[in-house]
Amino acid sequence: MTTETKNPKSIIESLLFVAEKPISSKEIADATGVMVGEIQRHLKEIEEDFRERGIRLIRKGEYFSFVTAPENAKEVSLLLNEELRHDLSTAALETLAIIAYKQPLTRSEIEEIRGVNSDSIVRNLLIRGLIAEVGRKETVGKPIMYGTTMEFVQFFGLDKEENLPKLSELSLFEENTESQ
Amino acid sequence: MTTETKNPKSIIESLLFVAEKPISSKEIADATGVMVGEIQRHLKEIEEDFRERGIRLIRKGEYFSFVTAPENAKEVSLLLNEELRHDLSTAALETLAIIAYKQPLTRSEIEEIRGVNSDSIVRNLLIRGLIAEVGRKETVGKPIMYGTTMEFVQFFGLDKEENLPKLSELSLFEENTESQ
Amino acid sequence: MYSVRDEQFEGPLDLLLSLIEKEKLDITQISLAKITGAYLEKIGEMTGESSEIADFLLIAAKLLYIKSKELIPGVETAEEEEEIADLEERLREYQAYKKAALHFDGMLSTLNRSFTKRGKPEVVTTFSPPKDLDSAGLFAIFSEVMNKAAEEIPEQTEIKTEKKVTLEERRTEILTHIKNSKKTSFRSILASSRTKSDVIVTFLAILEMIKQREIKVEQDANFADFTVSGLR
Repeated sequence: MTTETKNPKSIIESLLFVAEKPISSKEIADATGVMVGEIQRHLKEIEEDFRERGIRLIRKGEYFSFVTAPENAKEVSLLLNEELRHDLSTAALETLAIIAYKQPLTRSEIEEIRGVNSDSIVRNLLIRGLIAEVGRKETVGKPIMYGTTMEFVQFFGLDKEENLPKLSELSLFEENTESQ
Repeated sequence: MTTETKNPKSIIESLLFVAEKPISSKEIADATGVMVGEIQRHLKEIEEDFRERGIRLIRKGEYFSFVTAPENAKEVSLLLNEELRHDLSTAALETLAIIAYKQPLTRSEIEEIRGVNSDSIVRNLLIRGLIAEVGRKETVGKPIMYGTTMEFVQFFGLDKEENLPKLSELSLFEENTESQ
Repeated sequence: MYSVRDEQFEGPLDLLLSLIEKEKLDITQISLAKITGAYLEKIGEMTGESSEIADFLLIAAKLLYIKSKELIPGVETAEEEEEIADLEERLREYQAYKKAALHFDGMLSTLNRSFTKRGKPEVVTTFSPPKDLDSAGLFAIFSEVMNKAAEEIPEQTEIKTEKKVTLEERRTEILTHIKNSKKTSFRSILASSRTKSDVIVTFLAILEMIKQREIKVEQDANFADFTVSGLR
């Protein structure tokens, strides 16, 4: 691929815009011939460039995606005619928190923590796309391991999952969180 | 709509990004409560801001939409073809089979059967020309219903009587899914 | 937020934690001993499936051990001590996740969420069928998926058919047992128990009745059967 007048950053933006699902810098490299290291540098810049815009670059693990700015959710949901308010039960949020902070983990590991059967809750979170199968555990029966998804990052309006507060920090603020 | 710290330009960008088809400043005004005159000013600015980027704002008559920069067409089609070149995953085949034999049905009906979110898989099948939108279901939100394309039906010979599953085989499954 | 759930506990840990938090206690052995009574009371009111109640009973047994230790010092065994420490640890961990869930709820209530592009795929769709697949193969995949989906449903209905056993029911049963034969043995009371959770319910009922001074239990030798007799 000759890049005489090519602008790799612009190309990466086009690819992110047009991709049907989150893409990795490896996939961008395959489509452009640009080195992964350079792509990562551009991705960082793109993230910066779009920080104040209506389109944002978000990341989950190795994967990147353009999404709408979370603070515009109300207007966007109005245009799309979609319900914004979540209907996750306390039990579902609890399970989601366990998965977010302990991923990857199996269903029986979730149940070990919650002390109750969590079959239908896990199923519900899977259907909603907030969690997904991320592998198999190398133990008897090779049980499925679960982790959070890009939808999870979007659902919480984050740039990246790492921006969730640490579990240890959360337990310090007893009352504060309630008043939010 | 309160607009204390709202940034109308950012909102307009979000709407342009997320819209299913090109939108007019009138539609933007309806979703935001911002005056058409102000919206047009913002649109002009957005067009300027994105002039050198991989995403561009284009106008057709009254309608605006974001598209990829034309000079990146080659890389864009390379990425999309790459996505096409991979053979279908097991998950995609499952989804395709469900649609083929239970069409027309909505995405959430597919997800109910598979037990996992199927958003990106449905999109992938759409791009491959294997399935298409065939109508809207007459329920809340009027969700899109999917069915296989004419090419698909011919390719698999599903238009020939002998290739269709026996009714007795099907009714067995029918009951189970209905009771969910 | 907690008041809504008061009636419906997600499990024994949830119940334990809410009792501890209601009393504004820390998670310690002393707190656990304190709320044992309240915990048993809640179990007594439960009318769920016995398989679900069994989870609650296992924890109840641990609480009773802590309580008994308080009343009769010197009965500790290393193994049981470890179990108690383990329970405290589990409660602390569970509490941390409950706080995280509450925080998640707070984050979501801001309604700040990102959306992906909805536009139709920009590519001209080109018909690209999967390789090596014919209509028979497609139908085989379909059958497999539908079978898998069907398998997941009956499980839940099965549980519901199990017999329900509550503490109160068992208490009444034991009382009749004693009334009829004045004196009876622990073994003969247990004889009617069919499942493990039945045994635990029976045992808990006996402990509760001792506490309420409704019955008296005597044992002639270590590991021998208990004689159960009425006090009223």
